[in-house]
Amino acid sequence: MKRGLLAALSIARKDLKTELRTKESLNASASFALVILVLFSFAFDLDRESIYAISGGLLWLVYSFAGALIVNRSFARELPNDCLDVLIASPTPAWSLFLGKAIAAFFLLLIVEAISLPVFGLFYNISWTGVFWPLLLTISLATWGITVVGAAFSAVTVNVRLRELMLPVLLYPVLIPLLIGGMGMTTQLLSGNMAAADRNQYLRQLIAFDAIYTALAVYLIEFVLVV
Amino acid sequence: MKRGLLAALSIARKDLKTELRTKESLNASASFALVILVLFSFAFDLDRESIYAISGGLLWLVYSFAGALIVNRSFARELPNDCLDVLIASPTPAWSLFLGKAIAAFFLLLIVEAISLPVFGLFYNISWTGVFWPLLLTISLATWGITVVGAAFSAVTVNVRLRELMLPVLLYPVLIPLLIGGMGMTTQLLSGNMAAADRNQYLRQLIAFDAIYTALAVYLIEFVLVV
Amino acid sequence: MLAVAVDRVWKYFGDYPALRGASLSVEPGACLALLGRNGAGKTTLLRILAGLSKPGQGEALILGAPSRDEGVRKRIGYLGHGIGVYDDLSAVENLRLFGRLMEMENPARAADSALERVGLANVKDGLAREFSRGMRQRLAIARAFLHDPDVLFLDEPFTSLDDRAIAVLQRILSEAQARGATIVMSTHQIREAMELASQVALLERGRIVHAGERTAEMLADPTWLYRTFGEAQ
Amino acid sequence: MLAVAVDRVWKYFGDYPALRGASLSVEPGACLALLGRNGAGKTTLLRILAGLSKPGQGEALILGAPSRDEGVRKRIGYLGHGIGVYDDLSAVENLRLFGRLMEMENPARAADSALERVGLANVKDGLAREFSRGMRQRLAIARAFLHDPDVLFLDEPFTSLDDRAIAVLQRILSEAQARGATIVMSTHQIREAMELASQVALLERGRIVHAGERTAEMLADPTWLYRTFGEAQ
Amino acid sequence: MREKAVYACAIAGIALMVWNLHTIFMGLPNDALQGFIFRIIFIHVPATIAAYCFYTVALVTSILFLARRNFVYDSISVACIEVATVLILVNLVTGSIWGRNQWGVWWAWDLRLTTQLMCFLLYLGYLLVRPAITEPTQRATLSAFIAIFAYADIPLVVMAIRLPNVRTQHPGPVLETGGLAPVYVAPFVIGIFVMLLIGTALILVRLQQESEQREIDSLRRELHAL
Ligand code: HEM
Ligand SMILES: Nc1ncnc2c1ncn2[C@@H]1O[C@H](COP(=O)(O)OP(=O)(O)OP(=O)(O)O)[C@@H](O)[C@H]1O
Ligand SMILES: Nc1ncnc2c1ncn2[C@@H]1O[C@H](COP(=O)(O)OP(=O)(O)OP(=O)(O)O)[C@@H](O)[C@H]1O
Ligand SMILES: [Mg+2]
Ligand SMILES: [Mg+2]
Repeated sequence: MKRGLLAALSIARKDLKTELRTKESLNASASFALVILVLFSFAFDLDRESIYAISGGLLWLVYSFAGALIVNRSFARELPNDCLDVLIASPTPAWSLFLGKAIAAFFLLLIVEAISLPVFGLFYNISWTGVFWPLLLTISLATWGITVVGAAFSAVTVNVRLRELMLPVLLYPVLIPLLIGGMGMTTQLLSGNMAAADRNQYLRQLIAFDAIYTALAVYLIEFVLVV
Repeated sequence: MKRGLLAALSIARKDLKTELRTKESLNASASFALVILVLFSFAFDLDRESIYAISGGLLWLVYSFAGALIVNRSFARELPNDCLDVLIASPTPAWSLFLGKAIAAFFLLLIVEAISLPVFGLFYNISWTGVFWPLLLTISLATWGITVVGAAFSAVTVNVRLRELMLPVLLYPVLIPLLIGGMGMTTQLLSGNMAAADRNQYLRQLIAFDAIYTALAVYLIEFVLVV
Repeated sequence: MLAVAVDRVWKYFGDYPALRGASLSVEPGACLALLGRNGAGKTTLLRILAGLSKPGQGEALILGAPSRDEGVRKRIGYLGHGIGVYDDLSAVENLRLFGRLMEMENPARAADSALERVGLANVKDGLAREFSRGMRQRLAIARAFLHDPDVLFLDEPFTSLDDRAIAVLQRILSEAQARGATIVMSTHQIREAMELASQVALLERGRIVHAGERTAEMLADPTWLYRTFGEAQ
Repeated sequence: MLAVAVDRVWKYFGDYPALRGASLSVEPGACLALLGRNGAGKTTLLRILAGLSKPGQGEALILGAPSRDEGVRKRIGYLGHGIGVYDDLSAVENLRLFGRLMEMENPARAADSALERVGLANVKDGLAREFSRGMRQRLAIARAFLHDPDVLFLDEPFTSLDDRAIAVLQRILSEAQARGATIVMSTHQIREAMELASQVALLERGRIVHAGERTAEMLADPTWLYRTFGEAQ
Repeated sequence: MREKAVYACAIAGIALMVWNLHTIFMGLPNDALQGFIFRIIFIHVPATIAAYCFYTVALVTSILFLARRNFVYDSISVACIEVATVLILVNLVTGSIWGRNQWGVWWAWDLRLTTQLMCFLLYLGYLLVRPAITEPTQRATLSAFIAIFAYADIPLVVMAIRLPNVRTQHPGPVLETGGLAPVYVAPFVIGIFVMLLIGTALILVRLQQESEQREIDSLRRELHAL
């Protein structure tokens, strides 16, 4: 168990290091997020009221698109040079390999989110600094959900033809309950009318989602990686 | 010239044939379009009035996402087995190769659009049958723009690492003028308040965009494919 | 007129010169084995000759014309590492498509006779995806030789093939030689290459350091060439 | 205890049996050359032995334990077609990472000495991306041999290598043999393989049709084995 | 044996359906509030209930496949999911028609409707991914994984009208609260049986097809290997 967690950290560190060294997928998905924000602002030019009403939705759409790009790379990063084979052949158990990948994707997506949140605030003239801490909690929980499900599907689709098409088709429907929670909570936080009971209800939803899918993925991943 | 056009048709036919045989990317991008339609509806839970106001924006966002997936495959389809090398080494000029790819992508995207338009109408309760012909014209013009620029960037990024990430980042900013035109015209058509002068203005924009980028791409493609 | 004339060709990848003034000439009807260590520039040179890449400086002429010339490209055949056929088309559809792209008179007939030649006539409607590795390789050979090219560029054609596949390829190559076609092939399997080659060239760090007839020493001792003209171990 | 014991292993790809009851046993310290035509199942068998794939029926034991056993996996080395190192890490970072994943005592020291062995010590901080093909291949060898594995699985290790790279690999392989390691390698380059091998096995359509000592005939005539035990041409 | 089962299910299902439709259209009174259109419920709900039953079977066989690696389980999973997805489509279409009649729109974005649509799209994704994986063992394994992940949506659809803090446009639970008048109960339950029987017949046909397909594939591969 402990060895598995250590190996997971090694792998997460490796992923983060290579990613921060080349900054390729980070730049790409951050600029993708920005481009989408701009596109949205063209597509929907709305008044202030409506903007607040859809702010959570907008934010999580952008985050889930950026997230799909990041998790798409998660296992795909191991394909050149057949590194995935080497990882699977090593004594590292499959679940810790998976966990390492999910952790790395989580931090990468957090970085992208941290970049695009202020831009979002500026662009749509939405102030979020007042609810920073609860927002951070929401974002972290929902981001972990996106990345853990995403990394799992990334492992599933890594050898599939049309990976870049198949991943979103599978991923988004599974994420819908999570996104509903994240969007609802964020909208209420940003519009400043959040009851404590509602908040707890949303948080419970997010945590339940994260827990269920993390457990499922960790348990099933060995079957997927070695067939 | 004529030989080039014939070769372009051969290539377009080949692309369409393989695509319609496996239906993979067609199915995937159609269901991707549906998934996004659903995502949007969550994110922007709006009343009837506002829906009409953003209908064009919504439609073209979905179409441009689906389009990015389709053009992404355009040249990437040639990568397995190094077929691209064979095409480039053949006497077919690069521009006709490119044109063939663009034509195939155009029809594929049209098919996806034809599938998702009625669904869009049903789900968002928007009636479009009354303006079918002008809508078809708008869609065709804007779709050609998306696919011609998309196929060009697909050729540029085909050998680049992170192709699936780079393409949207490059593509959307270039498409913004086109999308603004398409979105504006569609919104006005669907909300039923389109002046003839406005319409002509929009059409001119779209046609100009298409003409400029088609000419540019056809002219420059040889330099991109053979370096 | 020379079949292939490479005149002081340089090719940079970024700052790195993969070819540094390579010069080479091949007479029509010759079969040249292009040898060289990993990274010497064999693939780079063959890609330039096949028109897949442009030289930075210098000139590469095939049958007297630049390799991107359309008239010349009809007369070139190229077989790289990939098999160059579509998995989702059947064998005969693949060949017909390439026949049309090669602007042949009668693509359908050419496709049938090419499949006959490599022994795939009985599975001509099977999708390439479902073929076994050996069959795919044969289809690739049929594709490269479809239009009876006058000049052939082959990049490590014998790699990973078993004895039977090698036999098919050798037969088709000697048929092409008998027709008077010129062949340039890179390889690390010196023995197989030497049996076919009439000429030998050694590429070393982007330069041709030796070119000439294949001699008896080379047949007898595959490392002789490296030891005599190449850098020290 | 046998180093490798394959007992009637079947592997289906769908309903197609790539391995049909292959049985094989390799004594510790032996070097086995696994021969067979394209599609015979060599890669499939090696992947099962390396724990990258599971047999459908039958059992594959490495050092007496199933190949997905964690204890065993520490003692296995695998070199497939890919080099298995990260392009964006430096040579030494790559090896340290694999050292940690292999749960070695001192990954840093092991990495340095492995780089020493393959002659990359002076470029140990260079990114793998910037290495030439030969250097990358050496790094791959260093990676596969990093933890001094007791059992080695090599899939066509000599393919596309030049004479020098082959020499490095042969040296490292004979060092491993001297340590008492067991080696199983697949190959089409029968001559190179025969020089190292002490045992030979011929795989034909998923079955081992011959296994035994390497004899003098085989060294003299590479096709002898196919002709004697294999199917007709 | 299997053929007999197909015929038995199909004939029983169709006979039961004809008889049930006869009662529904001829024997039942119109609903007090909704009138004639109310009869859609006898297709709308049974289709979904049958679909969920088949999805549950697919969940079980997917887990069994991962545990046992027997391709029969994979075939059952696909067959069930294909048929169930069609049944979900039936639910969506009938619901839309009903909605058009009752709410004036084809679609409303409430939690029940959306989760049901997602359920459809999820399993559609399952069916789309399968042909993209060429290697059958891998295909079966990955499909099983996806089927397990997808199933998590179903409790959500069921809960969608029962959660305390969610308001839906879709009617709330009527069955367990006794909202269904007693005359309607019998045709409703029979409707469920009809769907299950016809669905089972279709699944058995699909299974037959699957196993024949696998046989053909292997024969063709053998041929090519020669
Ligand atoms: C496209 C729109 C609709 C969809 C996707 C939909 C979906 C569903 C689903 C998934 C169920 C659950 C079946 C079960 O739990 O076994 C259900 C049940 C039901 N639906 Fe709909 N429905 C739609 C429209 C409507 C409309 C317009 C009405 C009536 C005005 C309606 C009335 C009912 C009733 C009465 C039930 C039984 C509820 C229960 O007791 O569980 N539905 N529907
Ligand atoms: N696309 C590229 N980008 C950057 N460098 C390249 C590229 N292609 C080749 N090179 C470099 O150019 C040099 C020559 O490569 P080339 O592939 O031609 O060698 P080769 O003789 O075919 O070697 P091998 O026997 O290994 O196939 C190598 O050092 C290689 O790293
Ligand atoms: N992932 C796969 N999916 C489907 N079939 C496969 C797969 N891998 C291998 N096969 C089939 O299994 C058989 C054995 O393949 P394998 O790669 O083991 O052969 P090999 O002996 O390594 O051949 P080669 O000498 O060409 O490398 C072949 O018929 C091949 O088509
Ligand atoms: Mg090369
Ligand atoms: Mg192999």
